[in-house]
Amino acid sequence: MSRQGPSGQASGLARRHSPGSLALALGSGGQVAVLGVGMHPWGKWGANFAEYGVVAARAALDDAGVSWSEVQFVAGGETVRNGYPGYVAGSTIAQALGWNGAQVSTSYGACASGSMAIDVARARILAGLCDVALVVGADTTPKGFLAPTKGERGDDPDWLRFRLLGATNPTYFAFYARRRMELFGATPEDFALVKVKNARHGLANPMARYRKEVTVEEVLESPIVSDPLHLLDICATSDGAAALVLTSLEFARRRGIADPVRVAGVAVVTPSFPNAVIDMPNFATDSAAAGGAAAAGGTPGRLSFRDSIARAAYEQAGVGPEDVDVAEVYDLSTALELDWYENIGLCAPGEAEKLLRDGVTTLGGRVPVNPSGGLACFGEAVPAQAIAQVCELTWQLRGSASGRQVERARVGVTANQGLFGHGSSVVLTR
Amino acid sequence: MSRQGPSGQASGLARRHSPGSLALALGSGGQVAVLGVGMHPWGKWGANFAEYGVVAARAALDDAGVSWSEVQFVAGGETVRNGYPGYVAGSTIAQALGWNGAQVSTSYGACASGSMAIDVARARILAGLCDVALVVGADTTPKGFLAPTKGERGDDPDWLRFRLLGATNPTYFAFYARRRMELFGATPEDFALVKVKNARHGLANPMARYRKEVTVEEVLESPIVSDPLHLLDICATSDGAAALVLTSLEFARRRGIADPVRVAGVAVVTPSFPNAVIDMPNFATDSAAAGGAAAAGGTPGRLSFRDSIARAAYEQAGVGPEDVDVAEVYDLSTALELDWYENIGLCAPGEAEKLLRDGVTTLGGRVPVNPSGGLACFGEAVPAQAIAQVCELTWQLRGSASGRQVERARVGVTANQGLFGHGSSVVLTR
Amino acid sequence: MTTRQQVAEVEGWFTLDGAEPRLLGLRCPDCGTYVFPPRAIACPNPECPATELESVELSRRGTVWSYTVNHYAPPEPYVAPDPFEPYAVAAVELADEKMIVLGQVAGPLDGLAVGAPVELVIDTLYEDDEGEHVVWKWQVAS
Amino acid sequence: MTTRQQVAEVEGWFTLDGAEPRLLGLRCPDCGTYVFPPRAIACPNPECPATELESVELSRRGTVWSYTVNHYAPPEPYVAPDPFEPYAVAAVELADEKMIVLGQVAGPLDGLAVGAPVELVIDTLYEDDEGEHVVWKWQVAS
Ligand SMILES: [Zn+2]
Ligand SMILES: [Zn+2]
Repeated sequence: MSRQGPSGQASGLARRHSPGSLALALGSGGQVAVLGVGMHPWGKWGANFAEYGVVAARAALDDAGVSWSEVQFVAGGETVRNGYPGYVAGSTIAQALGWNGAQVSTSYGACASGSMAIDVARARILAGLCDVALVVGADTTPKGFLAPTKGERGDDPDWLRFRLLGATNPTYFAFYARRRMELFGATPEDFALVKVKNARHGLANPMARYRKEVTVEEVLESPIVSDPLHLLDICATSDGAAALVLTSLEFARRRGIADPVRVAGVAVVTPSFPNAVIDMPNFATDSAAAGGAAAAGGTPGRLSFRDSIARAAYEQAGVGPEDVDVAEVYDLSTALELDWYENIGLCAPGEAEKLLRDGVTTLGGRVPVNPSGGLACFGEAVPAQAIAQVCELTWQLRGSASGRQVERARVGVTANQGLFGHGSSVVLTR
Repeated sequence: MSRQGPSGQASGLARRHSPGSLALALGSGGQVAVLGVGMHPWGKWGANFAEYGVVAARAALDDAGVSWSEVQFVAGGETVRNGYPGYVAGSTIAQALGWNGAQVSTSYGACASGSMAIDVARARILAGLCDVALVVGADTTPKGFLAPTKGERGDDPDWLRFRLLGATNPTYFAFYARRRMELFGATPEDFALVKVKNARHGLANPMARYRKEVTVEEVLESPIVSDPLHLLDICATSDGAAALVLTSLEFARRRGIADPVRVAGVAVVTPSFPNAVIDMPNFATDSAAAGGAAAAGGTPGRLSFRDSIARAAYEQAGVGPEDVDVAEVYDLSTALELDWYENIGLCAPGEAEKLLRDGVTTLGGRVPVNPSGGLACFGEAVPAQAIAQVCELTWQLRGSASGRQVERARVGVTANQGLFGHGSSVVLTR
Repeated sequence: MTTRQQVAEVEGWFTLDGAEPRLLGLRCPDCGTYVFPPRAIACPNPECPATELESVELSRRGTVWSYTVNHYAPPEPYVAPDPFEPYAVAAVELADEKMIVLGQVAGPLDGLAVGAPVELVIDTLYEDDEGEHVVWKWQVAS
Repeated sequence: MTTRQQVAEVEGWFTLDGAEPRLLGLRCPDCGTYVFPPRAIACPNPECPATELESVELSRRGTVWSYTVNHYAPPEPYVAPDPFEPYAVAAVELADEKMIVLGQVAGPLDGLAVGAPVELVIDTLYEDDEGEHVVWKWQVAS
């Protein structure tokens, strides 16, 4: 029988309003193989981003046993802080590897850029438009706070929030941390404990920038940046790169890999109106005045933006939070990791601190979170980070995460959120 | 029968080295419907790019008879010259339309950004991941030459070409024009004739910025910018926006549209090494020294980068240049339009001037080129322009291009090329 | 001490009325949705087709949803005093508008807590040769 | 007229040898591919695994593939003389390297044509307090 393309029964099920049925309709046909992963170590190396990208891409190709000339599609995650070259990550890295005539894309979704590139590559493979895609993100980051580009730009909300409010990124992280303290009785010690856990996780990770144990006292004694968050509660920015070789399951089979790690769901979703939680770089939330019952700050029973992100990826994959063995979430701040426990469904709202204190999310616990060491050990390299999360989960699902292996991991989930309404989550299965 | 996804027979055919078989394998399954198109008129309006984007998006939704809440995927073409908001065109325009929870992407490929967004949306529909996608590109452009962003950026080839060579974009256009004069006997009058033709084509286009006849004499009397190109040989930059509603063929059928205009091929391709023609913003071509027979400046028999672009889209669509009824190509300069005639296969190398002089590419001729008026009448709005080309061809294939209709047009092709190795071409059929 | 020229650091976002300053927002006449800052291209409610929103003054009083005190000087374009002094930023819920609006916190921080009532004031952001650049801030209500 | 300090406007792209200046490129020892400017991360030949390229001097002579004369001052970061003077840019084929390399054209433009032989010179790009900023240019061979 010939391929049906988007017509016929399957596409009718792929409606946004019934995403749950998508996984059922697609079955393993909705999956692609992660045939290879590779990274350039995170750090402050002072080189051009393309150099890191080439190292990561070659490592992923080697890992996959795929040659560069077999790659039919290059999906780059874009960085925006380093002049033109960053803007065109896909073609710049393709050129550095040597023009091979591949189709190309470059995606930008702030911190979700890497997941967006994965999403674009996955769709191309699932559409039958290619068999082998290289996904790559690389960054060279400046020192200090992430700041908007120079110039007087009164039209740009990201410029204005610095100018009018001094609302740095940690300002927003601190709002969320303070809410946890107020609503759920979280303490600065709880936040510090996230750092302690992740620092320990990252000790054995050769790709991590920081590999050193940290104590609760050290976190609490570090300078306060945005109250209640200390310097050691907040992630640094780093240079780094990560790459994946994604292929069709059939291609993997032809290469003798019958049981690859699979991308089973990718959500790069926007909020639903009214988005009632304040997000970077906004001055205000949406107004819920039109909604009758809805209240500012979120309404019980209505999914918040952050709650909707992993949910969308789970539904594509046909799994639920109860199936998750390991997670990589965006610990831009320690407190934010606790929010994510709830947002990705590992526990009910207000129970994250207990999960952490009970060791559930520590290596050896029921569902380890950030076994890589997380942003706490890496520092953020924007277009690479969401791809790096997938690298880590691939190693975990292969059972090759030496020194930080989660036992019998079969289902992993990543989560992050980028400026301007970019939620992202990837579900991997084996 | 359940959907097979990327496995099975089809994906085996979708190899880069045998792209011709793709169309055969996918049949109409490789096509998506252009259900709606819309634009904001080109001009210098002084507003924010998102405003133009919203106008174009709403026009496309109206044209499709689709409501914004039905849109499951938003694909934005990104602009990079206007601060952060441009970077995130997809989510910025989604937010301006009102958050609806859609998945989102933003693509950057310089002048190919719009086609890249189309490619991303098409793949998502073909993969069965969504039924309805909104593609949108919008720009607010500065006056004068396109210039690199400010600052000392010795790492950035696009900065360095201005600093070290004064190699503006028209410098490169002039190289190509001079080659035509030298190799094929083209004259400044030939180049002017392209402008005359396109100016006449655009007279009836309500979306065009310039709607005024121009004579050969006026072109030749306009100041020389980059010899042999005059001011009127070179396109301006404009504000503008264009949008498409792309859907699965099945969705179109359910809406009672059995015979929509279809996207049958989208190529966003990189060069193959060695890329022997000098491209913006490079200082040099690839070296062909490793290739033995290959020579600098291109080798007879070997497809040049620009020749490979439409070819890749034709192969996906299962059509050839002989099937083309109408084309929209990137006339960044008048002379470049002549290059495109050959690159997209309308004639052999060196025959473009004759095609033009004989009226073949004029409305009423065998294969009109740029019936919209082209960049000559629009001026370039980078992330919108490749989408605008598809809007025009959709109107042409529907038979609704009032005042500039190509008779019985069934197959149309677009072509353009962006900085950094982004070729793009879209084939539309009906 | 002479009174210096007050310069609104952003145009059209707030009134300079000394006693009862107000944030200026937009309101959709069709569905009642509010917008701040007053810059919508169309009604942000995706179910609402309205494109013309009306200017409105927002509530002067709200309650703190969350807050922080920043102990490091932000990068440009923030104009930081030298020597730098910590400053507070609050996210404030407006009951009628059902939205949260950020602002720096003016005056003493005593009583600043989640749930605390605050009110709008106009206060100095920084000073230069042009005058006293002012912006809206929240102040703990007495 | 005193001789002013010559400053290479970019580091490591050319030699300052007065009589026989050279462009500095890279060459792949495995496949013979050349690279200019000398900034490759790896060999640009996709079939070649080499990552270490060797520094080489490129041919001083080539033939014009195409050229133009620019009649308007480019935007920054080009440093245009005031009053502005038209300048030529040529794309030049190097036979041994089988590649095209751009450069401004030094000296009189008589004889500048597609196919004309040119040779490399070092010439003034602009002057300022730092000295005479120089760059490689092509000059019509006599
Ligand atoms: Zn409304
Ligand atoms: Zn080599």
